[in-house]
Amino acid sequence: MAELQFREAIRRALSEEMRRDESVFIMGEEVAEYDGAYKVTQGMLQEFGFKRVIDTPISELGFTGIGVGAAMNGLRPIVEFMTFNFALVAIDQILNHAAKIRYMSGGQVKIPIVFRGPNASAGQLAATHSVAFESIYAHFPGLKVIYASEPYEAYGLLKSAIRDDNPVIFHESEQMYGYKQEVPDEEFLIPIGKGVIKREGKDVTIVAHGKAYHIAKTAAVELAKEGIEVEIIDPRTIKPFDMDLVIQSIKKTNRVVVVDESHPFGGIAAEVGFQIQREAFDYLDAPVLRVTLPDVPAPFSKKLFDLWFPQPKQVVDAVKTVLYRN
Amino acid sequence: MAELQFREAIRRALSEEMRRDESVFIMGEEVAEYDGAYKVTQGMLQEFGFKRVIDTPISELGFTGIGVGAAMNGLRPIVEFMTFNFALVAIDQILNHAAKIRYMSGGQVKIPIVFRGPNASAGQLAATHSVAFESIYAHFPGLKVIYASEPYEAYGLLKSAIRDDNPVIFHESEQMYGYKQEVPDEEFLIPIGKGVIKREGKDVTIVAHGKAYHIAKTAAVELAKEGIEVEIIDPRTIKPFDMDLVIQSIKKTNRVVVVDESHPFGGIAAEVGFQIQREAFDYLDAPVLRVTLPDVPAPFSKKLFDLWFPQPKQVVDAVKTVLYRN
Amino acid sequence: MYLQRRFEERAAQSYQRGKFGGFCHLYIGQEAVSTSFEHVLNGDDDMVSGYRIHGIGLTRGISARACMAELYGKATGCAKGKGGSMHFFDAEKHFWGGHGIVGGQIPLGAGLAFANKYNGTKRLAVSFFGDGAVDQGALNETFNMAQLWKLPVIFVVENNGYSMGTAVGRHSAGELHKRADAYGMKNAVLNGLDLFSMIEKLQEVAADVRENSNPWFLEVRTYRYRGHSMSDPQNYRSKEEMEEFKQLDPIERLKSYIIKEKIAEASALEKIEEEVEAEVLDAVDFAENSPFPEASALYEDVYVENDFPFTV
Amino acid sequence: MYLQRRFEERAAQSYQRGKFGGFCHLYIGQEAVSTSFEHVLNGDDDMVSGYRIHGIGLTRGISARACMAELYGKATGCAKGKGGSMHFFDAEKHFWGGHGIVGGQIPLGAGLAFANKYNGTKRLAVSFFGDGAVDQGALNETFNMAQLWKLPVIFVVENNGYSMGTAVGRHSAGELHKRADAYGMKNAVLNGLDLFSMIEKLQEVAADVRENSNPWFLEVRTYRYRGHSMSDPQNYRSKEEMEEFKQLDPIERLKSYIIKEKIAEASALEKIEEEVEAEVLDAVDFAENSPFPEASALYEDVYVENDFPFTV
Ligand SMILES: Cc1ncc(C[n+]2csc(CCOP(=O)(O)OP(=O)(O)O)c2C)c(N)n1
Ligand SMILES: Cc1ncc(C[n+]2csc(CCOP(=O)(O)OP(=O)(O)O)c2C)c(N)n1
Ligand SMILES: [Mg+2]
Ligand SMILES: [Mg+2]
Repeated sequence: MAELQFREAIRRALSEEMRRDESVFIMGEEVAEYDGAYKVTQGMLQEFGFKRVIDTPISELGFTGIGVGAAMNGLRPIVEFMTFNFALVAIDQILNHAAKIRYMSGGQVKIPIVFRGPNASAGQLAATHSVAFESIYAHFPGLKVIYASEPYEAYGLLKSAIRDDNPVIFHESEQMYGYKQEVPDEEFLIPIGKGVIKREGKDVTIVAHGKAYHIAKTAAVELAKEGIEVEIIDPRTIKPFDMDLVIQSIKKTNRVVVVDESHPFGGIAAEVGFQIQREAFDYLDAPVLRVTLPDVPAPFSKKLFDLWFPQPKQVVDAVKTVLYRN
Repeated sequence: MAELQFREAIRRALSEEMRRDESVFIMGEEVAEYDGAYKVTQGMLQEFGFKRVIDTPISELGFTGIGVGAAMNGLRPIVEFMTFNFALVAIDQILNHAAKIRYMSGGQVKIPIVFRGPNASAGQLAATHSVAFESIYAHFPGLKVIYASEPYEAYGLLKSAIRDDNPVIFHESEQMYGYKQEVPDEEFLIPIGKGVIKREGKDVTIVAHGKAYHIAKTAAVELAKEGIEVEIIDPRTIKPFDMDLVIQSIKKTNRVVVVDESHPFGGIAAEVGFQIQREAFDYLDAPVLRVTLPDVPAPFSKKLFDLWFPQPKQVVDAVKTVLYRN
Repeated sequence: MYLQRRFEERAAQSYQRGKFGGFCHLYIGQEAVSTSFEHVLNGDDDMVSGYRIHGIGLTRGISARACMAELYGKATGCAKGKGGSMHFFDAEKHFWGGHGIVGGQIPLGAGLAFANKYNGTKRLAVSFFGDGAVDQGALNETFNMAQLWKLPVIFVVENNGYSMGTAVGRHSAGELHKRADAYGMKNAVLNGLDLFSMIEKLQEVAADVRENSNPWFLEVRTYRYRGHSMSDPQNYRSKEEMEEFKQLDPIERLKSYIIKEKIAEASALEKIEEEVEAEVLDAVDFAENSPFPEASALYEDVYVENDFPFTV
Repeated sequence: MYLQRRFEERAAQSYQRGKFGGFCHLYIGQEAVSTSFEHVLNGDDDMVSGYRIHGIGLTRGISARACMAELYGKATGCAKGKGGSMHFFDAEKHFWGGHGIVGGQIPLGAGLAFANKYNGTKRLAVSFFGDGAVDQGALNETFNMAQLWKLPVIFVVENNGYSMGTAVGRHSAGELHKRADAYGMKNAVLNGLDLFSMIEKLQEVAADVRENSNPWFLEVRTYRYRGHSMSDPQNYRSKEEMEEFKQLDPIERLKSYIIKEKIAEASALEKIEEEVEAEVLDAVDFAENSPFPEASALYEDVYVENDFPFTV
């Protein structure tokens, strides 16, 4: 069992799948000669050559569409966005083409493509570089959406994503690329659409994925000191979403806080919270609360940034509120 | 008091504001010589000339950005999208530029621009022409979002939008352009962010905007026949959202259904439903339910389309469910 | 060509009778373009186009029945009724749609070519689009990569003079084919109303692409006789212009040529016309009598799995 | 020019000492470009650029203090600390940012020009961007409209040879300035390392734009001596190439010219250098001692209103 950085876990998944299947290739800005803007693809050009590790111009709309066309015609492209903020110029090809062509053709084609790269805030990069997009992609039928929080899962889920015959959005985090975890040496896959209980507890359920999971974890440790036992569920996949697991937990705890690093309006927390109240209305002893970003673009200044990004303290407060201990 | 079609009410608002303020102009595909793809701008070229009614190439990203630049530099552009589906190629300029530049500059500029055009399904136009985008835009701080359901409001709100110093998304509906209503001859404005009770009732609250309002209305008439008195709230503005009005109503009815013609995941109904359970938890006698599109792209076939688009019958059923009368 | 023409004339009739809804963009006038490409290309070369797709779908070999049924939204349509007029599709025939977002098919076409090159096949890909699509940035992004990566793709602008109601000179600065020059991409202007000169040039182009794996951009000058869609009042062009172009009708032109050059007799052509008419009427019958999709089809073909847990 | 150079050298020091976070893209090597434009243009001409913005911000006349404070995220910064290194801004000086999305400023620049033309002023607009931005479709969409509508705008690509680690020939097919030819837009190639020839050509171009209201595309060949950002290992270029370009340093070049031509004495230049150094050190002091924004600033400047009811 080796300890792998998040970026190494992703690289291992990419490389293994490329070895396994000739039709898999990766394209994106600086993925080849530069070894990846965040060194995710380091060394891959050397192993796989320019045919399969492809530097693109800064033409996200164009290369995304080329990826979709190639996927229709038998390949399995992995398209890296330097960050998902830059995918906004390409989003027409994702939402109007990758996600819909299968349906519009009456099921005649598969579009096995993975769009991956860093998502959400990476610190003081200001407003245009800091948005969490998973709720946007999950809004559109035809896509699957994954945002893993730890290297182990990133590895297992990315392999599943590459083998999936649907278009899959795979979110990562710049700030987690250096995060380390033990990952088994033998190959394994994690099914898309299954969440996991990462901490057991009986008092309150917290639902948190991606970077927000780590906020929740810190909060849970804090709360445990005060005797509050939090159960943390990491859905891992945003679409499809493992609501059953969440509902089961709530039947036990009767209280829930959703932590989410996107803006509030129509974000993941809204959807999850809505479904919870509908499915577990009779089990809830308090309203579902959410901890999210404020409804404000990312500020640059360190001081404002720290106010902007969700802190464990806010989660602690929300948990106490649903326990009526405030 | 004249009876105006929806398109006429919009045209009247556009023309009045252009007469009032030289810095207002309109640009978009086919808005000038062709009189508008849906005849919204009919006759405006004649009155205002090519300087202020501007046909663009099919270059949404480019002309949206030109609009934003012009707005920074003192003009008040109205950018028409032939439909908001096509704004996906332009969305980077809306989300990363129009919505954020003011904040990133520390408040040095105003960006008084209106993006308007048909939104959501217009019948059998298939998957790429049928998406409701208001929840997507409302997710991003920096924008205001309006989706009027009737000519009277379209007129009053569009005038407010054009005078607003923030970027505003103004949604219309191809299918409502012919819908008629009496609109007072004297000028009036409707404030952005204020909902309205369109039908009073004591049993159940329905929240519905845009085209969904008309579905709710039909359902309410049905339900009245069975003695069920529905209160319909049309928020009119999606962002900011008039939650106070909704909560007040729920304090009376204790039950609520949200009707929304977007996809379910993270749509308007999710956000509104989430906030309702949080703000009115102790007043709810049943979970908040939603009636939305299914999580499926728009099919072309008439038969499938009718199954896909929300029907009054579904609203009737949902109302009965929250009344535990099913 | 005549099949395309009659198919659409009948389709327009059905549309006007309210037999089906949605958009209906007719290709009438542009038939020589689809025909010449089909004549020159192999059956396993890949094609993709925009929403004005009836003609190309038919020449690619989708049956008139499957095409008409698609217009009617029937389960027997070439996209099971899910796509409609804008989204004809036949993956087996290497015909990849039918796309409603202007310009979206330009990178898709390059992607088809990318796969062909990656797999070491000698198949070409062709992406058709209208003059309006030339102004979408997707075109330039794709041209640059196609040239950098030497993709075996032919980009074809069917310049029919108008983007909806906007004449080409009002929406595009400069001549369209010059957009390729910036990238050093080979390009040419073709007369899309003349089948024979089209075929001749295309043979040369296709051979070059197949041999040297480099992209081409062809500007094909053509004309559409009908409105942009069924609801277009066409105030933007003059009766005279229409009449002038009707003199150049590619089908009439071919017909007179055949007769003048004694390739076939008028009676033989009439026979073909009758056969085509019968085929089209049969297609209308077929479409009218075909069943609508089952209700369960609504949730099929969104994802590959049939048990995907949809959000409700 | 020297102010730009020293400002950035000091900023880099502060960055490495952890005084501020985020990105930090240095303009070092490209200073003659900003300087020449500022020299030729009027104070009320409008400018917009990308994220490599320090040099242009300083030449446009934002004080070193306000610039340095912005890097530090202080309330006294030229964007109140909300924008940081990529988003210098000064609306009063007609300087419209600092934009982080590659190519996004190209249509913005055309929009600035659109407003100037609409209002009947004789002001120009200039949009600067990097060679990497040339591959964004936004460029072509904007070029087409700028030419169709005869907008008084100068598009300037600062071709410094690389888009991050990708050499220009690997990301763009053909010569960059040729992208304008497709639209019949005037264009030229300039030597961005040579202040005087830049100024000469710019005077001609600016006069033409002001007089005839038509757009230009200028390809300015320049070089950046530092990495793309502070964390760039720069394996993509050779030491030799770097050394070669260092011989051409625009500042050194200007200095020797001044001395050789006896425009000023070495001692006079040294005095200027000392003043600049003092100005930069003062700016660092100012930035370090300035307050961070108030907490309430978080919610300010999102909307024009101060009582906007934010979603929670
Ligand atoms: C991105 C986008 N913008 C706008 C539209 C609406 N629209 C559909 S067809 C059309 C005109 C296209 O003209 P052209 O490319 O010349 O093709 P033609 O209709 O002549 O075949 C427009 C504006 C669209 N479908 N997609
Ligand atoms: C749309 C978009 N894609 C990708 C990026 C990430 N990115 C930032 S700078 C850059 C390289 C740009 O190079 P160039 O335009 O040559 O400017 P230079 O850095 O040389 O000044 C990239 C890829 C971005 N900011 N925006
Ligand atoms: Mg056309
Ligand atoms: Mg560069």
